[in-house]
Amino acid sequence: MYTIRVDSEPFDPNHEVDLLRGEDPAIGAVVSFIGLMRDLNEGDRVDNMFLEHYPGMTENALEQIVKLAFERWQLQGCRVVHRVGELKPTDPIVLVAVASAHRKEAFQACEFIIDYLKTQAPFWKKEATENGERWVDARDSDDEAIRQWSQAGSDH
Amino acid sequence: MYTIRVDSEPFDPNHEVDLLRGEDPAIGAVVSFIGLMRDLNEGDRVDNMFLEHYPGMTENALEQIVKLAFERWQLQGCRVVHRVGELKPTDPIVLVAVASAHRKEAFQACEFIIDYLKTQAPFWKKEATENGERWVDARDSDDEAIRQWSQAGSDH
Amino acid sequence: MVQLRLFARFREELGVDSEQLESDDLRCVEDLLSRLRQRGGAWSRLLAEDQRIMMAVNQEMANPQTPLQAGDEIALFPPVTGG
Amino acid sequence: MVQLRLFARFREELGVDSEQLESDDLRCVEDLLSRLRQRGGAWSRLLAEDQRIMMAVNQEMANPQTPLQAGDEIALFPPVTGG
Repeated sequence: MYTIRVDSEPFDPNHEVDLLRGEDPAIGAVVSFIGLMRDLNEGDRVDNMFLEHYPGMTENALEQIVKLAFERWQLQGCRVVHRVGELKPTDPIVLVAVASAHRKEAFQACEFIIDYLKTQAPFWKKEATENGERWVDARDSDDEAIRQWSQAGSDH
Repeated sequence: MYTIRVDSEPFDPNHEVDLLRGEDPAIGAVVSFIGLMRDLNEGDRVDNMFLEHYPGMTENALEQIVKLAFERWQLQGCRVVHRVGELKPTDPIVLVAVASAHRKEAFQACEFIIDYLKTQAPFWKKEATENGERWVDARDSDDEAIRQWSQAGSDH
Repeated sequence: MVQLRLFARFREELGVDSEQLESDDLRCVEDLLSRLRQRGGAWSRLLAEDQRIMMAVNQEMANPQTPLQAGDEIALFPPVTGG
Repeated sequence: MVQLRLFARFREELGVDSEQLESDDLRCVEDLLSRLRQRGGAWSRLLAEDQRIMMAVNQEMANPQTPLQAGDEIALFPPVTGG
């Protein structure tokens, strides 16, 4: 029903979407989110990035999030892949792909999973910029995104 | 900034997403929706489907919808491809892929475009089922999806 | 003259893909709908007031009050089902 | 004994990846935080009450009231920034 992977090598989001679609003719909608490394953050050029994580806990946290989504919506499949280690601009950081019979479920579950991942999964980004290395700060907007899901019920 | 295509041949959603991503290092988020032909609808097995459209108006309608999305959200790119003609189960019917710096814009714009497409673009599905041919009925839930966008402003 | 185009279930059940119509007394799409309903049979049934009908004038979505003029292309079709 | 693990900015600024600690007087995570703050320096600064600190016990998200027992793995880290 779902696959979760933490990958220290570059991965191909298209391949993951193909695996999710498989040849299951009951799937009517696939929504996918690809998070990509940008070459600019907070106004500084970013040359590369290191993604640290908490092995063991990471996989548990992602699995809990995906299970919540399966409890809340009717889904036919889900794949989450998160990159760790050294990344360069345009590299995929994360893929969340969700399959369902209908589109609304797929959209909501996909956004729910990435919103929770952003605040609940133990990953930390360190950027190498033109002005030196720095840890990326958490965003308040990510905390707000989570609150919407707990206030609004499944129709948010 | 955007590409719209009506295609009488099968198309590859992955290829469209790759073209959208290009090598632009300013893109941080790509959200894509793939609508796929299911082999079951309203309880009947569906063997194949014919998608009729209104050539000329179709492209205009899709372009208007995509332009509305660009007015409403900060987007870096968008590709919409819709299949017409004979389809078989598991074939992609439609792809909507949106690129932005941040994920919320990309999710909202992608869902907005497919919601509007569903009620405003002149396509009609005819299914060949085990019980004969039939035109697919419009869904009330698609009309409701549209109303949400006009009520809720850009934060829906 | 205006051109009428029909799509999907309307095209099939009425057996008409397109036709040219006199436009002298057609101020708006509603006038055209009234005239077509007077043909009776499938026309009056499919285009009845309680039916869901979508319409376009010159390939833009329209409504019964949309004005018409000579040379317009008017399309009538059931609710769309793409995507 | 419990095991303390530190990640990201905490690990770098404190210069500690993990350490074993006596657990006799640790009823909950807050007790551990208090003890670590008493070390002063970067410990008291990074773990001050007004700082945003995330914590996990046995690889599940926790809070200062989460109870502890011998053998637990406690992790302290700044707000996460993946995705």
